[in-house]
Amino acid sequence: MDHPVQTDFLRWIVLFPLLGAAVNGLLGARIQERAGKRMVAFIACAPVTLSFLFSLWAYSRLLGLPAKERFLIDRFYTWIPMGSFSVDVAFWVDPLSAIMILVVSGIGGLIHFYSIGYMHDDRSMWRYFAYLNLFTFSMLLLVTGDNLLVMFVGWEGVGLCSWALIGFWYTDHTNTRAGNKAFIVNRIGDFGFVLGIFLLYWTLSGQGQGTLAFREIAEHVGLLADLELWGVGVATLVTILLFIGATGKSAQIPLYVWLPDAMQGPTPVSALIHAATMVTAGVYMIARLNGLFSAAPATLQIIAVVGAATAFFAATVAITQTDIKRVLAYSTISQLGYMFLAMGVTAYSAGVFHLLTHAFFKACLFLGSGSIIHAMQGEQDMRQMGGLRKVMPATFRTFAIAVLAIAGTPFLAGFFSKDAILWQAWATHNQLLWGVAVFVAGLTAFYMFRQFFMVFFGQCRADHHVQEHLHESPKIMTYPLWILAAGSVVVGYLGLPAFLGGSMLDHWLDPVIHVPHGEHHAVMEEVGVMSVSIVAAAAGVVLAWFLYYVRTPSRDESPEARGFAYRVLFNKYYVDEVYQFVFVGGTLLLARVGAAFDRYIIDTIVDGTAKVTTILAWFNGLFDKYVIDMLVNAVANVTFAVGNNFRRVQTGNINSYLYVVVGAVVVALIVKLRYWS
Amino acid sequence: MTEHVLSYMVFFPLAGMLVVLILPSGRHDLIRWVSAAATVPPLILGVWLYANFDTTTTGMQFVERAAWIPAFNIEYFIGVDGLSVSMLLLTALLSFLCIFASWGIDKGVKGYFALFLLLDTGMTGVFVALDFVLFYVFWEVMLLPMYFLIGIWGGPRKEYAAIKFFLYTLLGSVLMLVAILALYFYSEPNTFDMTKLMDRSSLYSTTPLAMWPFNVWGWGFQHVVWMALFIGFAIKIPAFPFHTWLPDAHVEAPTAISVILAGILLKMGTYGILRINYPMLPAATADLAFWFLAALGAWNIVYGGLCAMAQTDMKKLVAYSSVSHMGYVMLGMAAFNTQGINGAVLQMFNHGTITAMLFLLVGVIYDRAHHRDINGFGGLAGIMPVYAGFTALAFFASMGLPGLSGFVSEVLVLLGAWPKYHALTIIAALGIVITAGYMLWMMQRVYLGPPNEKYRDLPEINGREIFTLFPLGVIVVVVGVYPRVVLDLLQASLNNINQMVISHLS
Amino acid sequence: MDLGNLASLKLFHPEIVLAGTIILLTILDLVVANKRLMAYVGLAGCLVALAATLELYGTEPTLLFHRMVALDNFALFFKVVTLVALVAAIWMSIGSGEVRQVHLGEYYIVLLTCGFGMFFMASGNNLLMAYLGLELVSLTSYILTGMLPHNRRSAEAALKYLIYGGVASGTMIYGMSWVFGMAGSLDYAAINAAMSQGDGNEAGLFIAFVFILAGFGYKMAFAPFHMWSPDVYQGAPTPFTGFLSVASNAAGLAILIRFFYPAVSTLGQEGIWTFQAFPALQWTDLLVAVSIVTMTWGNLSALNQNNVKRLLAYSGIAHAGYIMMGLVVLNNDGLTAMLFYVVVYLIMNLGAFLVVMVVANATGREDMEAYRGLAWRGAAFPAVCMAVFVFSLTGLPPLAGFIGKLLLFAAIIEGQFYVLAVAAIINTVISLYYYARIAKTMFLDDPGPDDGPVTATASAVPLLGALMVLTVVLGVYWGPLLDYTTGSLGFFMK
Amino acid sequence: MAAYVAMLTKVGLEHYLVVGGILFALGIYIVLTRRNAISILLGVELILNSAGLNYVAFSHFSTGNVDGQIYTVFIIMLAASEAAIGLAIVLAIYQLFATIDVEATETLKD
Repeated sequence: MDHPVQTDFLRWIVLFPLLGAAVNGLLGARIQERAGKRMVAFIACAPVTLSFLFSLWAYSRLLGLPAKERFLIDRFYTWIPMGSFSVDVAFWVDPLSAIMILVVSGIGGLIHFYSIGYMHDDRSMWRYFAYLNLFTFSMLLLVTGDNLLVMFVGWEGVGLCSWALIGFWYTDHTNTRAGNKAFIVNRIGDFGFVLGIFLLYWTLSGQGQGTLAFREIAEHVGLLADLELWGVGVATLVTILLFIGATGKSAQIPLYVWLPDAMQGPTPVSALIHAATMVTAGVYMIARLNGLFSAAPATLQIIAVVGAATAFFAATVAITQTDIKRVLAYSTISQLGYMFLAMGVTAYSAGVFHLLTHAFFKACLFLGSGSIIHAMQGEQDMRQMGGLRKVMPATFRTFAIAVLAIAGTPFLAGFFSKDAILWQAWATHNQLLWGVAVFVAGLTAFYMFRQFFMVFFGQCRADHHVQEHLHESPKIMTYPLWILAAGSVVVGYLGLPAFLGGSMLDHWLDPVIHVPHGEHHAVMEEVGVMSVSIVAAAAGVVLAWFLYYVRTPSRDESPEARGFAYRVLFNKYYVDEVYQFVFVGGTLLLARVGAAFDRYIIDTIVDGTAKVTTILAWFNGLFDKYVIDMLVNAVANVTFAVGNNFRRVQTGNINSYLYVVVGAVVVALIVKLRYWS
Repeated sequence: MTEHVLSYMVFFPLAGMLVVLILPSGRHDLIRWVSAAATVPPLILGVWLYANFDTTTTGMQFVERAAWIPAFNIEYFIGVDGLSVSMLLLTALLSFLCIFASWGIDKGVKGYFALFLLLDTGMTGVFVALDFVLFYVFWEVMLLPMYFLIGIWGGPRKEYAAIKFFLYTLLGSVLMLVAILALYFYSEPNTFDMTKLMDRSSLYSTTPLAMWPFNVWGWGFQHVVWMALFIGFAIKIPAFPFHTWLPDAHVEAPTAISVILAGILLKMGTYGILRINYPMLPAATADLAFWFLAALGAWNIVYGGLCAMAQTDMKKLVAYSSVSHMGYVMLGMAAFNTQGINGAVLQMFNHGTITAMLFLLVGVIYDRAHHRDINGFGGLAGIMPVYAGFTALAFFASMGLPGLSGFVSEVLVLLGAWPKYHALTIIAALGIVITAGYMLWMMQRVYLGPPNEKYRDLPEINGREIFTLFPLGVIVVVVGVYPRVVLDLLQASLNNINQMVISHLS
Repeated sequence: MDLGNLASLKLFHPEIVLAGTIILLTILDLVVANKRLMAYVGLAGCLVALAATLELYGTEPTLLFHRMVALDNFALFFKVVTLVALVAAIWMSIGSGEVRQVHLGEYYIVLLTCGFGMFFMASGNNLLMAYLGLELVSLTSYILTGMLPHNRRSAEAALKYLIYGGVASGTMIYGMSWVFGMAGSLDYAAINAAMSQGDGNEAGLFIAFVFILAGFGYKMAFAPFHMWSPDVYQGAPTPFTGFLSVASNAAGLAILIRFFYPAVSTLGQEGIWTFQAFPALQWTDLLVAVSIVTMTWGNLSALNQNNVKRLLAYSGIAHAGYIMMGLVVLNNDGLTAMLFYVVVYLIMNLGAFLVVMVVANATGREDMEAYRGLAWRGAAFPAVCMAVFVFSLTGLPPLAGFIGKLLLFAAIIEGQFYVLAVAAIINTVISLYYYARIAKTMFLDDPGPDDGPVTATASAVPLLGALMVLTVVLGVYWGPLLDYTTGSLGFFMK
Repeated sequence: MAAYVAMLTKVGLEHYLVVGGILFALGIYIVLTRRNAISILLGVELILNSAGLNYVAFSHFSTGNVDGQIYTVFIIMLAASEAAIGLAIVLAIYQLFATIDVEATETLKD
């Protein structure tokens, strides 16, 4: 790991999508009207495919190297050379980022293709694909950047693209509002993130090792030991700040609120950005800096707890939602919670593993729901659906596989990855968190099957007009579904538990991720733990079967009819309302106060001289007298007031003039004589 | 030619003004083109200057000296270092573009362009003057044209805005004059030569004056002079208590003048502090920086941002955003480390380009809709896509989005400020959230949402307007991606300035 | 050396020429019908006198007529100022509508006589001589002020001026009598000698000084002896007002400087003056107070004026206050600054009054409303000039007024009169209000419906242009003028 | 007693100065209080004469030369011319205002 292999093709992995974005963004409109949408689509899909191929190339290069030296770097140019602080635009690929680039460009590519079908009727397809490419670029930058600042560029870039894509149909303000919400909430996270970067940089440079490059941070992480700021360990402080950034990007408590609204965007976008890739950036970041985080046990505790809490919280909300995409959104939040739980219990590779599998089945689910919405002509309410399995066989099958996978059916991807996390939680003596996680596993199974049953079984509850037009989606959309479904099955075998031969993934990640080898556990213990989660999942499935298959849901059941708890859950614990009131309201209030201060405060200053001011207002017409900014006017008015009194002396009466003269002389004399005696 | 390049840059616009004055006032287009022609040479020379500038030395370059008033040792003494060159480029570019932004002026065309060119000379002069009297003269030369440009060609409350700007600035500059004279008589032999005064910086007494309140604050001669100069500059920046002239002036001024105001005049405040307060009064700078630069800067950032959020007039919003962004400059220069001070000046440059774009963009829509009420629009993105594209670029740059110029400078500033002022940096960092808040909110209300029927058929942004916006857009992107185009220019000079103060930091 | 009567005449050309012109005019007035001619003759006479004066400039200081009159660069400088002012005034009078009504013959004769009096104010080396010169100026001024026929304002102004002047000069001569009593003579050198020996009592001396100051002050129009000036400025014919505002100020300053510097102080090393009389007699404090009061009073009163002539009168008072600043520092820098300021003030103030005259000719009005949108009413050139003049009066670079202020500020800051400096700063800012108001009215306001077009008086334009160019040029390159004023500090003392 | 008698019999400088002072004060008083232009002019004359008296006195008692007398002559001459002009102006005033009360002539003021 000391001698990184210099290459110069990594930059292309990142730059191809940027190229696509540039072409479509600047000329897209023209291209679309000249050469048609196919051309636009091609310009968008080609670069992503190329990046994927280059990623494979990079991957193969890694394979060719001995495990300890699997590390490619491509220094592009020096971005900000500023004395001791010098940042390169450099890309690196190591086992961890290799996985990420494959996921991003791979699944990203699939979703690009899928979008061709999905966005076929949209007028501004070029804009859509420009954003999508730009996003892919930013995401790849995020995962391949070799230092925190470049990562931050990608970090912000994906935020921007998510803003643009959520508000893609900008003529509707609900979309734009959702976009702004996403952006601003992320900004709050970034606020922590940048401060984390600064603190980290200056602490290291205080130790003579100022740097932001991941490798060097990993090397010098020891320097942070027993350094303190404000009575807190610096390592803890840095990691907490960075974690704040992660909660923003990866939708964890308390900054998760933007993700459900983000479903306003086109469904493929939800699949790509809000399920498979962007939202996992926080997880990736922590995994990337695992050395640093391992040095801050306190933070890890927080992360674990936040993760578990989020998982539980989101899952509970998910069981009541009726919007097909919102269910998936909350499920995503919940799954992300799992990943953070994994990070918290230092099961980094397990977390990454879940990230990987989740990318597949969640993307599959979203695309499936997309295909359904497509068929339902934009209808997203599951209460309007039902019995779709006959009309949409391909979607049905792939969706089924994905549901099984996420529900944790043995020997599917979700099962292995989730179980790895659960096991680590147990093994690191976090039984309480483990309990929560197991319960959430049950909930997950429940709400996923609830959705599954509501959508595909029973009678179709949509109105006739919709029913007539029900149809399976075109191949361009179903093929990606199949690929992802396949992935949801096989990917799991990358990370088999120890007693089934051990995890290839752990092995693969070993050079970059320090997996804590806890004390050895008996096989039976592991099996036992595993079986508990299986039981939980099964329970969830059965419950869903009773509630939503046996007694089929009515077309228009209203949450209001249900009990208090149900309503609370349905309204997401009213968190949005609270935030809206406290934070948004608070800020706007502050803003108004500030502006008012600017405009009116001076009034109070002037009040003392208010009389004068009012008396003199009439000849103060020289300048606008009702102008709010009183400071200048106050000065002016007072001066004028005095001036006016001076005028009174000039009465025009010669005697009075002479009085002034003599008076002056006398005064002078008196003063002088006084000051002698 | 080359040894007088700076003089040419300064006086070419003046020559242009004289030409404009003798042109028949009826020939509007002729006048416009002549003025445009008068701003081209400075731009070319500026680029030439940039190309031939030696970024390795800290000394003044392209120096010109000539005796002016020997009796008082007043010289015609001009020269540039990295700091000035960056500002010169900005001035030359914006002046050139603003001529085209002023194309629509049709009242008193002759007077307008004559005054504009005079203003151009004044601005360029301030950035090259190395003799205090010369500096002051140029400084004041900007005042009158600005007064008339706002006052004659401005909006409904133009007179109020103009006189307010005038009074604020005059107050500042008279204080400055006294400070200059104080330095002059303190120096032995008396001189107005800035470089000599800098060399003497260690001699200015810091022992507290006997007079109240200075004896309480422990202010010496140096502190008092520093304060006098600072107020003069703070008014231009504009720093918190002195900022209220800015919104009015901006709202009333014609587009091009707003651009000049925000793009160049505001920079003169911070330029002056770096060029004069830092090297000449380092001890006082070291003592007063915390409250009057760092704390005030952070306050500017948050306060300006919040005020911007509450505005409903686009120009006012942008104006307050300037207050906020100039706060970064003050905070950065108070950090006294490479990152901070370079970030600060880079921020000056970036703010110059970005805000210029913003004002031009507001001007575009104002020319079409004849109002600037944020809530009075909606869905412009659908009606004027190209225009919306430029706007998005400018907004995101102003928000400090990575890859655009604003990001680099803000990160450098905050990074630089952190080791010296933790708390202030945290407060300042809030700025990134607030800025995103009001920018996005304005964007949503004006450009997104259902298209406003009233403006269904607004004409798309035209070629001339694109011509004024495009170069700035390019700069914003290039500096964001490859900031060294500016940073390399600055480092040597700024670190030199920085060193002078650092030795006095306690 | 001091010369006898006949010998003196050899060094007396300017006065001789001027006197000759006056006599010539008197004769012409009887014989010539075309009064225009008088103006040109007067003009020619002044120019010749000017030439003679400049030719004398630099001759070594001499006392003429048995120590009554001093011939030194200082005196010559003020003679030049006076003559320039005369020339300008005559030129203005030619174009002035008001002046046309008066009896031109007498007008020009008295005007020149007034200038003649100023010569002696500047060069009198003996309090009596100074007093006589002052009275000559006063008497002629009364006449010129009251000259407009059937004009209440003019007559009233004259009366006020007369009474005010009478009292002031009376007080002064009474004060002088005490000085005479203590020094035994009114000759400056004698006074100086007596003071240095310290005979006479302080209180008496102080009373005397205050009384004398009252006389000078009324000529220079500084507070509180300025009350006459607004009324007189407003009442008198504009060209004469312009002349009065600059020349009378200058002459008053000349007499003041002569009395307080060569007479009662002595020049030490590096142009530092020391006050000869008893140290306890700190009349600089008095002057500081007077200066501050004057500038503040003038500016504040000017703020709300609606009559531009009156406004300029008050601004004139304020400027008298500024000039006084140079007096308190007691050194040659201060003196130089004052002389410099006199010249600059002459140029810009005459210019301002010229514009006032132009507008008055066209509209017959002097109030602010008459200037509404002047620039857009065909009088762009006068408007621009006026803007230049008022901003120069404010003291903005790169205009001459700024340099004047710069030198004064420099002097007082060097002398560490910080209070005075602050006061001056505040006053500068205040003054911007009303100066800018004029500019605003001319450019920013749109002409009202009944505001007709204004055409500049033909004869005024060249003078206007010249003055404006001078204002700008002196603001950028003032070296030569500075040398000239520095050179004009040669006094004759013995 | 003797001194008192001496003071009464032998008139000295002080006496003149006191008289001059009184004259001056009277002049000022008149000037300040009278409304009638003519009387004000008379007050001015008094002031001038007080000064003249002082000169003569000083020149007789202290300086011992005739300068003082000469000055006084000048003063008298000036007083005369001032009076002449003054009266002319007062005449003009009377024609225009039909009064010479200075309070009636207050058109010039702010």
